[in-house]
This record gives sequence, C-alpha cells and structure tokens, in this order.
Amino acid sequence: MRFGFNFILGALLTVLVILAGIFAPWIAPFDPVLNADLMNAELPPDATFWFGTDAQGRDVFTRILFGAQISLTVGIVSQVINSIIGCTLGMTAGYWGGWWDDLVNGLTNVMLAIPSLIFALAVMAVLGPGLPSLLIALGLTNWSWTCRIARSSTLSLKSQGYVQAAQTLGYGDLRIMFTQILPNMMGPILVMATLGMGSAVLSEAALSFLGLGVQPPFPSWGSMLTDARQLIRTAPWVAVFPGLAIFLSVLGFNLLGDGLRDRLDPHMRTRTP
Amino acid sequence: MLRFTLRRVLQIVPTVIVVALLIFVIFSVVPGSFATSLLADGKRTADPQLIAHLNQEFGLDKPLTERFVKYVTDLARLDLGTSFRSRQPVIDLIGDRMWASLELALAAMAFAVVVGVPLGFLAALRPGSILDTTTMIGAVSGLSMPQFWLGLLMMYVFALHLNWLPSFGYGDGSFRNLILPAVTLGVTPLALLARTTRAGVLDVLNADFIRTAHSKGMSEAKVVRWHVMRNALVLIVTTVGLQFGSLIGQAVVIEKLFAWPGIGSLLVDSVAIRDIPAVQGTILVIVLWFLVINTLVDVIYAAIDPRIKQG
Amino acid sequence: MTGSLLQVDDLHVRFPVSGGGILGTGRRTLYAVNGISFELGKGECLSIVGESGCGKSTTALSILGLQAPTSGTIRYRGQPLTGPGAPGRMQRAKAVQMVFQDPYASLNPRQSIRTSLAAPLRLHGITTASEVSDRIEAMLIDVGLKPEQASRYPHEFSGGQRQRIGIARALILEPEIVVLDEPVSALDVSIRAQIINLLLDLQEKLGLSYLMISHDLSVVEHMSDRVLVMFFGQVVEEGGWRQIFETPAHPYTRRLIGAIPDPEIAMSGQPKAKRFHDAQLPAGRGFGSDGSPAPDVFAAPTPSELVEIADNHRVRLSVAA
Amino acid sequence: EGERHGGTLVFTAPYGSSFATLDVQSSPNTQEEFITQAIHRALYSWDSINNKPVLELATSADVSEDGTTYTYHLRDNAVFHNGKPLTADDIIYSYKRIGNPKNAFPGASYIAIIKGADDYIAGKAQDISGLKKIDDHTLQVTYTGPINPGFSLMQNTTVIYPSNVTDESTFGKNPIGLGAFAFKEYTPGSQVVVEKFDKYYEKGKPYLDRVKIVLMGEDSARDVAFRNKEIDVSILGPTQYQAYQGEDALKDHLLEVAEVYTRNIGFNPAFEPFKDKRVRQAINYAINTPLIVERLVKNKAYPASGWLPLSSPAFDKEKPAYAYDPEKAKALLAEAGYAKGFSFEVTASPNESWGVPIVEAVLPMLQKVGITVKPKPVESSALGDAVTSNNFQAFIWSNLSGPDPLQALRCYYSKTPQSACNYESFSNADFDKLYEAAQQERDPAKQNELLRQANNLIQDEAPVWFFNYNKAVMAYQPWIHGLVPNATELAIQPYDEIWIDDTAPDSRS
Amino acid sequence: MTAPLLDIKELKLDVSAGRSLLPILKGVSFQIMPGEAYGLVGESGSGKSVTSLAVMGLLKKPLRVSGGEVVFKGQNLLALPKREMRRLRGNRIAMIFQEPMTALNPLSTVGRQIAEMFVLHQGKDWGEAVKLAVDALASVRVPNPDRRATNYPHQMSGGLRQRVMIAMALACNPDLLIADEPTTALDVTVQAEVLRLIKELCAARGTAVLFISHDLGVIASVCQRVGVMYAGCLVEENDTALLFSDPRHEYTRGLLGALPRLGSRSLHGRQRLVDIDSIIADRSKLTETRFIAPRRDEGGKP
Ligand SMILES: Nc1ncnc2c1ncn2[C@@H]1O[C@H](COP(=O)(O)OP(=O)(O)OP(=O)(O)O)[C@@H](O)[C@H]1O
Ligand SMILES: Nc1ncnc2c1ncn2[C@@H]1O[C@H](COP(=O)(O)OP(=O)(O)OP(=O)(O)O)[C@@H](O)[C@H]1O
Ligand SMILES: [Mg+2]
Ligand SMILES: [Mg+2]
Repeated sequence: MRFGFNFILGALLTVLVILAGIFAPWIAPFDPVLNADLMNAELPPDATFWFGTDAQGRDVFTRILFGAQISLTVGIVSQVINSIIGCTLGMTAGYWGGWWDDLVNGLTNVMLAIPSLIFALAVMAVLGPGLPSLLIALGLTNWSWTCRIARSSTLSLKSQGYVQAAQTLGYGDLRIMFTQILPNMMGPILVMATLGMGSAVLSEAALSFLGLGVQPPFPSWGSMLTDARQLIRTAPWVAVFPGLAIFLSVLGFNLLGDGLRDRLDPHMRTRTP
Repeated sequence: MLRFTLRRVLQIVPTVIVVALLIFVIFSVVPGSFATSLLADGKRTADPQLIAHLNQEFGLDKPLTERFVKYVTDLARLDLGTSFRSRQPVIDLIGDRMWASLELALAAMAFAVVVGVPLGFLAALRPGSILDTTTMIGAVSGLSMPQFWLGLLMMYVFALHLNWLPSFGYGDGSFRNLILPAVTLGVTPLALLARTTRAGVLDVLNADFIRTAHSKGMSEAKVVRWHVMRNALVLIVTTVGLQFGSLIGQAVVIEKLFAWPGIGSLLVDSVAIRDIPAVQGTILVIVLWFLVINTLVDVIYAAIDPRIKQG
Repeated sequence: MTGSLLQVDDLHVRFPVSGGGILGTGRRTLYAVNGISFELGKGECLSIVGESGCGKSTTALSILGLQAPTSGTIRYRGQPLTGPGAPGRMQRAKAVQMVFQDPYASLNPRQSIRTSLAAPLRLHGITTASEVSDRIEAMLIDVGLKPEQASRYPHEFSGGQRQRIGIARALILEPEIVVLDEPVSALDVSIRAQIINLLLDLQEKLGLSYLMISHDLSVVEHMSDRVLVMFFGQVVEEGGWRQIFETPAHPYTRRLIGAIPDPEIAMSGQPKAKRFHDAQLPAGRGFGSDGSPAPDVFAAPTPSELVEIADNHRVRLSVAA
Repeated sequence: EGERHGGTLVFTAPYGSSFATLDVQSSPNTQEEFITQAIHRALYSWDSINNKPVLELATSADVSEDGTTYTYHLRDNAVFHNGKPLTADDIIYSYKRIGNPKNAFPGASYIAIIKGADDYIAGKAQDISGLKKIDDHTLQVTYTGPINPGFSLMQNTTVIYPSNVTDESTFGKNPIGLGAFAFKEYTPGSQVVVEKFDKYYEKGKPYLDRVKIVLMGEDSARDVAFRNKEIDVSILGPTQYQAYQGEDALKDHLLEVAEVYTRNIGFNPAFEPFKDKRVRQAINYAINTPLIVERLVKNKAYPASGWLPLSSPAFDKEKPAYAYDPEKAKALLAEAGYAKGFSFEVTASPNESWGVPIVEAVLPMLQKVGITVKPKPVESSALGDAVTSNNFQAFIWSNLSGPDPLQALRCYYSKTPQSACNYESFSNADFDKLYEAAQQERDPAKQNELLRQANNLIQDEAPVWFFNYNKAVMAYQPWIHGLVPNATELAIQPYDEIWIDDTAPDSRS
Repeated sequence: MTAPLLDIKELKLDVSAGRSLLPILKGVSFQIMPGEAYGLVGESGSGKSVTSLAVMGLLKKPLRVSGGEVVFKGQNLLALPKREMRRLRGNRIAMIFQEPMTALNPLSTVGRQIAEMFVLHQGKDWGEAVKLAVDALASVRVPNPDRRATNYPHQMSGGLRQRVMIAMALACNPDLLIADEPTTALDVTVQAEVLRLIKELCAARGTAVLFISHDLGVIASVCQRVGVMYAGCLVEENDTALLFSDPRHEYTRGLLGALPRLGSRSLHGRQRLVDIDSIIADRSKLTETRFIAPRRDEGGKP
C-alpha cells in the first residue's frame, strides 16, 4: 500500500471541500446572503434547512457550502503568495549566496521572530478587515518556513550533477532555477503549502475571533463560528456545523500534507514544525 | 562555549532592530488613531478639541520623520515610550502583565512537554501500534481545531457541566485558574511535540549508529537510554524552544477568551485602541522573548551536540 | 601530441571560510588549489589523482567555469577562459563539458531524456525539430542506448544506462574537452567496464580530450595518456602513464600506488615486487612531504617547485632541509 | 428591607480586558467608571431613579438670579481614604488638575463650563477665575452660562481628588477618593479589589465588605462564569437575554433599563441619493425594524421612533414610528427618481448589536425595494475615524442620545461641526430655530416642548435610519440586592447600595 | 577436519512487499572455519549485507528469514532466544560497517562508545570500562589514545573513525568479525592501513572474519576463501588463489575480466575490458549453475 489510510482520508476531505466550494452555487438550496428571513431565525435542522438556520434566518448548510469557497480561497491564495515569496527568496538566496543570502536570512529570522498571528494582526489592522486584507496578511506571514526549505533544497540541489550540468551546458541562472531547481523542490514546497492551508484556515478563524477576519455577509467559516459562539447553548447547530467544517477541512489539509510529506520527502518530518 | 553563547546573544541585536523598524513602519500607516478610537463604543460624542488636544499631547500631529527620530532615540535608551491610554511607561504595563504571560506559557509548555514527549516517544517505539495510531490521530486533530473553539468547549465541559474548575480569569493567581487556559494553549505545542518527538525518535532509530548499538548486543531499553534519548533530545529541544518562544504571541486568543491578563491581551487591546507605543513595545517584547528563548535553545543544543560549537 | 587545447597556468583557488573570532565572523582562508599548471592536448586523456580533498574537483570546476579561480589563467585554444575577457557560459559550453560521478544525481528526475538532451541544443540555436531529434537519436546510438528510450525518465534506467545518458548529454554540444569526475566509481563493478570501454571508444571516434579525475589508479592506468598526482592543492608529480606507474618518483605517488590492493597477491601469494627505482634527485633538493602528516589546508604551502627529472616527467622538490 | 452587612460582591466590567489606569481623571475610557463608582465621588452624581443629576458632595447649593453662580455648601463629614477631610481646596485642586494644559485630560471639556476655565486650559491664566473658595466648606462656582452643571460635574473624569498628595503619579497606582470603598489591590488585566471604607460619609453604608471588579470582555465566557456562580452580575447580550428569560432559575433576576443610546444608520448627504429626504424616508419604511428588534436583537432593545430615547423627557409618545411599508418605500424611491434603486456602502464595525450583523439583516429587506447594501467592515477603532472625517456613505453606530435632551439634540444643530457630532452634516433652518429657542428657554416644561418638536422634525427629516434604543439587561445572582436601573449605563452600579443576603455561597460571605 | 565456526545452511530470506513475498536469499550455504578470513563478493543488491545482518540477528521489518540455519559454534542462532543472542552479539560476533561517520553516535565520545562494550559484556563499571577503551584504542594504533578517547566522532578523520569501529568490534575478543565494506568510504592509502590493521589484529587474536566487499582486490588481499554472490545465490566459492586463477562460473569470470588490473597495461598493452553482458548470454540463468569447491584441509592463516 503506497498511500496510508490517513492520506486517503485527508485527500477525501480535501476533495469534499473543493467540490463543495466549486459546486456551491448549484447545490446550495438557498442564497447565502439574501435568503435571510428573520422569521426563520435559529430553526433547528429539518428537511428544508439541513443544518438549521442562523440568527439571521439564513440556511447554515448553504453558508457552509459557500464558506468552503472562502476557506479555499484563503488557504490557496495565501499559500500561493507564501510559496511565491518563500520560493523566490529562498531559491535565489540559496543559489546566489553572498550578501543576498545574508539579507534573506536576516529577513527570514525577523519574520520567524514575530509570531505569525501577531504579524497577521498588525497587517490586518493596517488594511482593515475583509477578505483581500486577510489574503495579504496571511500571505505575508508564513513564508519564512517555505523560504528556509526552499533555500536548503536549493543548496542541496545546487551541488547535484544535473544543476552543474545545466550550468556547463550554458543555461542562465534564471533558467536553471526555473527548469532544474524549482520542479525538484516542489515536493517539500507542496507539503508546506498543504499544511499551510490548514493553518491559514485556522488563522482566519482566530482573526475572526479577534474581530479582524473575513467580514460578513461573506459566509466564512471562521466568522460564522465566531458569531455563533453566543448561540452555542440555544442554537448549537449554528456553531457546531461551521466548527465541524473547519475541523474537518483543516484535518483534511493536515492529513493530506502529512501523507504527501511521507511520500515526497520523508526526512522533512523533522525539519519543519 | 562561552564564546558561542556570546555570539548568539549578539546576533539577536540586528533582528530586534529590524523588527523595531518594521513595526514602526506598519503602525505609522495604520488607520484610526487613539483619539478617535475613544468614540468606538458610541458612549460619548466626538469632541474635536479633545481629539486635537490628545493628538498634540502624544505628538501625533508631528511629521512622521520627527516621530521616527524620537522613537529610535528612545529605543536606543531602552525607553519603550509612554502608553497613550494609561499614560504610564509601556515598560511598566508590560512588566505588570509579564508574569501572568510567563505563567501561562510555562504551564502550557509544561503540559505539552509532560504529555507530548512521552506519547511521541512511546508511539515511535511501537510504530503502528494502537497507541501510535491514536496518538497521531489525536495530534492531527489537536492541530486542526480553532483554539477559541476548543477553549470554549473546555470551558463548557470542565467549568460549567463538571464544575471542576473556574472558567476564567486570573483569580488570585491560583493554580486552578491556570489549568483551563494552559491546557487549551498547550494543545497545539503538545500535538506538534508528540509528532516531532515521534518523527525524531523514528529517525534516530533508523540511524546507522543504532544498528551499531544493536550489533554490540545492547538491549532495546539500553539502546533507548544510551543512544536514542540524547539524540532525539536535540530535536525535541528545538521544537520546545520554537513553540515556547512563540507561545506568548500565540496566547492572544486564549487570553482574550479566558480573560487572562497576559501581554497578548494587552497587545490586542492596544491595537484595538491604537495605543501605538504600547503596541510597539509589546511586540518588541514578544519578539525579544522569542529570540532569547531560541538563543537559549541554541546554547542548550550546542551543549548537547558537540558538532554545533564548531560550525 | 598535436598542440595543446587547454592550458592551465598557475591556478590558485582559495575559499574564505567563516569561523573563529568572537562573532564567528572571522574568516580563514582555505587553500584548495595552489598553483597548478598543465596542458591538455587534442585527443589526449589527462588524469588527476590524489586523495580526497586535495583539490581535484575544484580544479575541474574552475575549468568548467563553475568556480572562479583566485588567480591564474586558463586558456582554451589560446583564448583566456578566465578574467575579464572570459567567454560566457554559452561559448564555454561548446568547448568543455563534464560527466559527473553520481549517475543518480546527475540527471534531472523530472525531465525526460529527450528534454534533457534537447534543451541544450535549442539553447544553442538548433531549433528545427527534425535536426534536434536526429542529433539526439545519433547521440543515443553512440552511447549505446536505443533512440526509442528517449521519452523515458531517468528513474526508468539503471545506473550504467544513466551514466551513458550523462555522457550523451556532455557530448551533445560536441565539445572538444570532456571533464570526467570519477566517471565510474559510483557504478557497480560489473558495469564499470562497459562505461570505460564506451569512453575510450568515443574518445577515439570523436577525437575527444579527457580530463579525468579518479581515485581508482587501475582505471587511471588503463585510460590515461598522462597523469597528474595532486597532493593538498599542488601537483607533486606529473608524467606519462608509464612514468608514473612504472617509475614513480615522489614518495606520495609511491604510497598511492602501493596502497592499491591487487588480486595478483592472492594468485602469487606474494606481494608484487616493487619495481620502482629511485629517481636521481638534483643536489640540495628533497621531497617536501610524503603525505604524512597531512599539511594544514589553512596555511599557504611552503615554496617548492616542479623539477623535470625525465622527459615530460616532473616531480615537486623543495630545498632539502 | 433587611439590608445585611458584609460579604463580597464579584462584579464584572464587561467592556474590555483591562483598566488603563486607576487615575480616573486622566482616563477617557468608559471602562474606568467601574472603579470610579467604588472609590470616587464627584460634586454631582446621577440619580438613576429620577434620571437626573443631583448634588453629591454638597448638601445644598444657592443659585444666583441669573443662574450662573452656584454657592455650594460642602459636606462636612466627607473624608478621603487617606484621612484628609474634604474641603473646597480639594475641589479647586481637582478641577485645576483636570484642566491643566500640561495634562490634556478628557475632563477638561467638562470643566470648560466654569468661567475662566477656557483661559486656564489654554495656558493663558494661572487660575480658574470662576472658582472661589469662601471657606473650607463653602465653594462658589461661576459658570459660563445658565446651564445645569450637574451633567458635566458628575462625570468620572471630574471626580474629586485630595489636594494633599504630593506625588500625583501615585494616583495611577494607588487611587485615593471619597467613595464608599477604598482601593485594595489591582491585578493588571484581571481585577480590582476594593474594601469597605469605614469613614464613608453616608451612615450605615456601604453594606459590602469587599467588591471585586473582574474584567471579562468575552460574552460567552461571562455566560459560563455567571452560570457557574463565579460572578455575581453579568451584562447580557441578545442571545443570552433570550436564553435567560426562558430559564426559571434565571428569569427572575434580570434588571432591564432603557439606556440613552440610539442605534442608527447615518446617511451622508454628500452621497447623491441621500440628498433626497424621500430616499432617507424610504429606507426607514423599507426596513422592518420591529422584526429585527424582535428576532435578531431578541427584544433587547426598543424600536426607535426618533432620535431621543424613551427615557428622555422630550420623548413624544404620540408620534408614531415609521411603519414597515415596502410599497410606500418603493413609491418614495420612485418619486425621488430611484425607481431602479441604487446601492450604497455602510461602514460598520463588528459589533453584534449595532454593527455588521444588523447590516446583514437590513440587506435583504432593502434588496426588496431595489437598494443594494454593502457592508464596509472596519475595526471599531477605525469607525470613529471614518465618521468624524466624513469619509462614509452611510455608517451604523450607537450614539449617546441622553440623558440631557438639549445636549443630545445639539448634534443636529447646523453650527455643530460634522466632526463633533453632527455626523450627518444635518442642516435645517427650522430645526435651528427650535433648538436656539430651547437653549434660551429657562422653563423646563417649555424647553421640553420645544425639544419635542425639534426631535419630531428630525424624525421626519430622517437623517438616519432609526433603529432602536438600547435596552440594557443585567443578570444578577439571587442573593444580590440593591441594584438600580441606571439609564446612562446599566453596568455602572452604586456599590454602596448593594447588599448580599444570607443565601449567598460561602465564597461571598 | 575441525568444526566450522559459522555454518550457514540453506539460508533463505524474504522481503514482504504488500501481500507478495520477494525472495532475497535463495538458499545460501557456506562455512567459516575458526580463524579463517572469508570474503563475500558480488554485485550490488546480491544479498551480501542481508546475509551478514541475518547472522547478527539484526534484520529489520520487511525482511525475514524464511528458512535455513545459521549455526555458530554448534548453536543455531536463528532459534536462539533474544537474550541469548544479545549475549553473543558484540561479544562473540562483532561487526563493522561501511560508513564510520554514521555508524558512530555523533553525540557520544568514542571512548564511551567503546567502553559500552565492556560494560555490556564484561560487567565493568564505567570508570574501568573507559580505561579499557583507551587500551582498545591503543591496540588499533590510534596515536594519543587517552586524548582521542574524549573526542567526538566528528573530530576524527574517516580512517581514525574506522579504527574506532575496529577497536569497538574487537573489544571483547570475538570469535567472528563481520566487516561489511569497511573501507569503501576511505581513500586508498587509508584503506590500505585499515585493511592491514584488520588482517594483523585478527590473525594475532585468531578471530575469524567475514569480509564483504565488491572490490576483488581488497578481498584478495585479506581473505583465504571467497564466495561470489549473485542475485541471492552463492554461485561460486573457492580458495582465493584458485578463484582468481581459475574462475569457473561465468559471472566470476566476467567480474575478473571487467576490471583493469594494475600493471597489465604495461605488460600487455591496453586491452579491451570484458563486458560482462557480452559474455553472459542470459543473466537470469546465472544462478542455475554453482561451483562450490571443497576446502583444502589446512585452512590456512590469514
Ligand atoms: N565551495 C567550497 N567552499 C569551501 N571549501 C571548499 C569548497 N569547495 C571545496 N572546498 C574545499 O577545498 C578542498 C578541495 O576540494 P575538492 O572538492 O576539490 O577535493 P577533491 O580532490 O575533489 O576531493 P574528492 O576526491 O573527495 O572529491 C577541500 O578541502 C574542500 O573542503
Ligand atoms: N529493508 C529492505 N526492504 C526491502 N528490500 C531490501 C531491504 N534491505 C535489502 N533489500 C533488498 O535485498 C537485496 C539484498 O540487499 P543487500 O543490502 O544485502 O545487498 P548487498 O549485496 O549488500 O549490496 P551492496 O553491495 O549494494 O551493499 C537487495 O535487492 C535489496 O533491494
Ligand atoms: Mg571531488
Ligand atoms: Mg551492502
């Protein structure tokens, strides 16, 4: 068996989230924002409202489906930004070395020293709440690990025969980085990004809790959960389903990331947090 | 060793300087000001004179460059400035809260280490066993839960339903008050520690020198005691350090939820009311804490691993 | 020998190494290569031997332009390859190519063989699809592979086959000089012979010049025309293969050759008689070092010079103590 | 009725997680009022029963003919916690400290009603000319006009400190006041403990031995703590209000009051559609306000019919609120030329009672009449900035609308700058006339009548969507007695009136 | 004829991959006499290392013995209880590995790592054991043994590290030393010294050696008898001299011809090397024939 049970479970959960996000407009029974009827507020789950309704009388199931879009956007976009920054800096630093390497290392150390939630908090304070700011804040926060991995991968790939061969064949530095180094370090980077997607979703929830997340009426799971925490006694379904959605999707990303790591780069286990 | 330590300590300085500059830049463009944030709760009406007066008092009417120069010169004198809100030196505010933060971080870390490391160790010694599987599933689950959600659940279960523990606050500093926030905060490092310990021990167990140890006719227990522990320790110490270092910053959410008077909640409150000196000071202290812990870890690391000192 | 293709003159490579000093910012200098000079003729195989860390690879990398020399000149057909007027990677690529030691690390695992071979051709202006595939096909046949294997990926090949691909890649731009860094040492014994044979065949067929680096003196003896013996960044002895293997002069060379375990011992039951006869050293000169104790790589070597003791056979001597 | 002495009250301060400073004169934050109530006293205080300021530190005041000069006869039994008896010097000292130009204290604007305070605050005078000590227990204060000084001089930022403390910086750590409780200890970020002051001037008070004021900002955590009986009082949000009402054990111990805040969506007339009164009215018609109040706010508010709140003396019970009438709204929009609707942004903070969630509820209703609403989320701290700098199309906020109606309506007086509190840049000649007349009117009944008209005029002009007047709800443990319905801020309670009966658990006795 | 020290009989080994079993060793038999140096050669993956690990009882998870016996001094090691096996391991049968860098614990001084042997098998206390470790270092001709004993592995060169491994392996005077490619990672000159050391020390102590290498030269210079492995089978076994002078198995012949021999170019001129694949028609048939030469009585000394 090449893939463990965990990996398959992770992949399943992730695919579920992706499908939910993509097909939300078609499978969701209601409109996530406009279908609010206060007369229907806080109805428990039934045949019409599978997951019940929230304080505004909106269908929780619908909002969970659309929430998948937000969570996926948050996860994917922030990780793409992360990976781009991390890879660019890490790869060039590892490849060129010298003062540029020192500079990037210094910057990485600085970013590592500021706890990510706090940095995100600061960036969000500057940009104000909302999805675009959140994407930027999370995208700027966690690249240092990616950068470190990219740098060390580059350092080890640089001495590989095929990179040296490319140099002797006349390839330019950028071409080498893009055709020889980047594809070969995608494994660990992908793993980082997958695991990062999970923590991005969690960060979104934490920032929502602190009043800085994606703001309504976008149905983000984090803000749904934050808003619903008052209702946990009276209308538990409003809180339970977004909570489960976050838990299961993050679990999915994490299991998937772990599985990928075991497949792609078993030694990474000990290199990253 | 001394030289190594000194070197690592001095390496902190540039990082701190860059962080200080970075946060100055970030918070110089933040929208809203302390004076207008006073209106936030809608309980008072705007008073342009008071706003102007406050801005003047805090020097917010001065150009950015002038403020920057003041910030830098103050910092050079190790002066973190005066909080807008409390009109007290920021360093005092932080001092007042530091102990609660440390207490929480220490307790959370102790919980994580005491539970996480042995679990990870045992899981690695019996890979594939029930213990291993449950530990690892537990660990991933622990990493997949929003912290405040977990805290809220704990609060409902242990405080409300079981009535074992107080649900919030610092109380009179009693240990009972510490348990819930510390455990909630400790879940993430616990999960990470269990995972890294397991991975680290597995790595060590697969190392060639363990085969050598076995070839000497050593029993499993002795192999673990003599060769695995110390080698796995290197990784555990690093993880503990990284986690412990960032725990004060990570505690923000928990402190808010449990009304714990640490510097994390000081930071969030200060950001919320744009008490910029307090924000800057708090972040600097959090960063410094991280750097100090990690320097300490490096030193411990060097003490454990003779290869480090040289490189 | 038909005139020299490559001339290396007084090549020095030093590495600044960090460490030392309170802040760890103190720099020490590692003397990796200290004044190496040699010439490589057309169609010739020159081998560099010496123990690990003596600077063999660094010398090779300098010639390939992957390592900037600290001083000294390298000329290809009289044109300097170093210094301000040095050609770029593109021009250099047509002159010198390299075959790497580890066949597993020397191919990009994510590129098919065709991509690996086509990319350099395209880069160098050969863009017509038919020409590219023709040349790849021809090259693969030359190195003993089947053209239809080109669309496969490296992991589908055995070590020996990969080394053939590595050779194909080095030769695809038709360089005149090929640097072989331990070309067979990572290969299983049973396929070494195939690669060695292949290299010799190709040399003959294409008129290649080899600069070979190897630990394995029996391979060196088999393949080389001339041999450089290096010791801590310096050439201690240089000569034709016969001179080096039959009449080694420097004690280090002798130790090196003497250390080779030889199956003959088993057959004859006797250690092979040492056929080495002592060279006549000029008066007042002595061998600087026989290799023990090992000198300090962080100190500049003591002055000494190469002295010609026979036709084209030079040995490093210093003023006798 | 059976007041009992002794015990500890665990009170919660629900609005944040810390006290900025214990020097309450210097603090512009609401949070510090919790300590002020226990430790300090000001010249006036708020009478929660009669909803007006009353004399606190003086037994009586003689008012001059023109209503500008007050002669206060100070209590002779008031003693500071450091043992110093209260004299006129302490009041003069305190007001000078508050107005001191070096300090920039928030109370300076309240002090500014005293004659000569302007010059002092601006640093142009050494003394406040309107303050005159007659003797130790007699103080004469001249005000700038015939106003009721009570509203200004009852604030927590205008409390009286002793004049015999040399190092003023100690006020921040070790406050000394005239209140019923003396400061005991402060755990920053966690709690303040105060203890009964034996020499408090009201005989027989306080009842409690000790009050712990604990800081708890997070509603759901407070809910757990209250149910867990760890705290004695809790301020409830809508959800909890509804839940507590449904639980037998809790429903009898809820204290409700109509607070003096009006929640509203303010329209910026600079935004083209809002220039037209019909559009603003249409919005008021299009939103089913009672439904939102009932279902979303869970009746923890009173639907607003105009600007002034229910408890205001100028509130007009006859004037009906805007009815929910989408058809009429459509008609008005069509008249105004917006038959196809339009869209606008509401700058909103995350607040659950007057922030984004309300906009979310409004959103589908306005959509039905063709108006598209987009919430523009900002942090709470940035809301004030956005509004006072007139940088919004619309905003949703909670604004102080009492207890003094004259003060509250000043916000629609055209001479009030936008950045002060005329956030909707309201300018209406009729209103101005009414308002100016009310200002001049000395007869309270007539003044109220004028203000009532002015308020009704605002309702018709609809510069805002009138949402609700807050209903503050406090849950308390059954053993707590003596809480009062304080309309200015329910969470602020007179600790000296509170007592605990013998059903209290051991931890409180 | 004396009894063999180690008698491997029809050893079979599998690796379980998923549900299927893959044979790794397909019935390997050979004997090592007391004091004899026995060499195993063969191409990579032919099963040399797993054979030695099977003898040590150090096989890990997917690998398992599926048949045969490993008789050491009359005891079948495969049937021995774990505890008994531990007592033999290191004490009577010792092993040195290829990579001396990774085979030593980087965080422990070499002195301590040698001392462990005395603590484990001779019940010495640590103080005494460390002293004995210094002696052991001296016996493998490490200069300044008492100072070196306090060194960490990274402070030593490859050659020194391998000496430490040898000192460790020979600490308890084992009857059998297994050396799995002990010199592959070393420079030729260092290799020569290490080989000489193994040869001399084992000869002096009468220790038998199972020497694994794919360098025929090295085998020839150390061993009296050689087994050639191919694909999990011992295809040829003979006394070293006979094997080299008269290889009988196709594969052995190929192997011998495939390598240039020092000096042969000056004697015979450059001759084309033998390409194994060109002389062997079908590799899959290689294991069908086996040539096991009987031992000559005297056995001989290394
Ligand atoms: N980039 C570098 N930075 C610092 N030192 C280096 C660098 N490259 C090589 N060296 C040092 O230079 C010396 C010569 O190295 P080189 O790789 O040329 O040796 P070599 O003869 O090829 O050894 P081997 O046979 O092990 O490949 C060594 O001491 C090595 O540690
Ligand atoms: N842990 C393992 N899991 C699966 N297969 C294994 C394992 N260890 C060894 N093998 C297989 O067993 C066979 C024999 O391996 P072994 O290491 O004994 O070869 P070797 O003769 O020592 O080779 P080398 O000369 O490369 O050291 C190989 O085909 C290898 O792939
Ligand atoms: Mg090299
Ligand atoms: Mg092996």
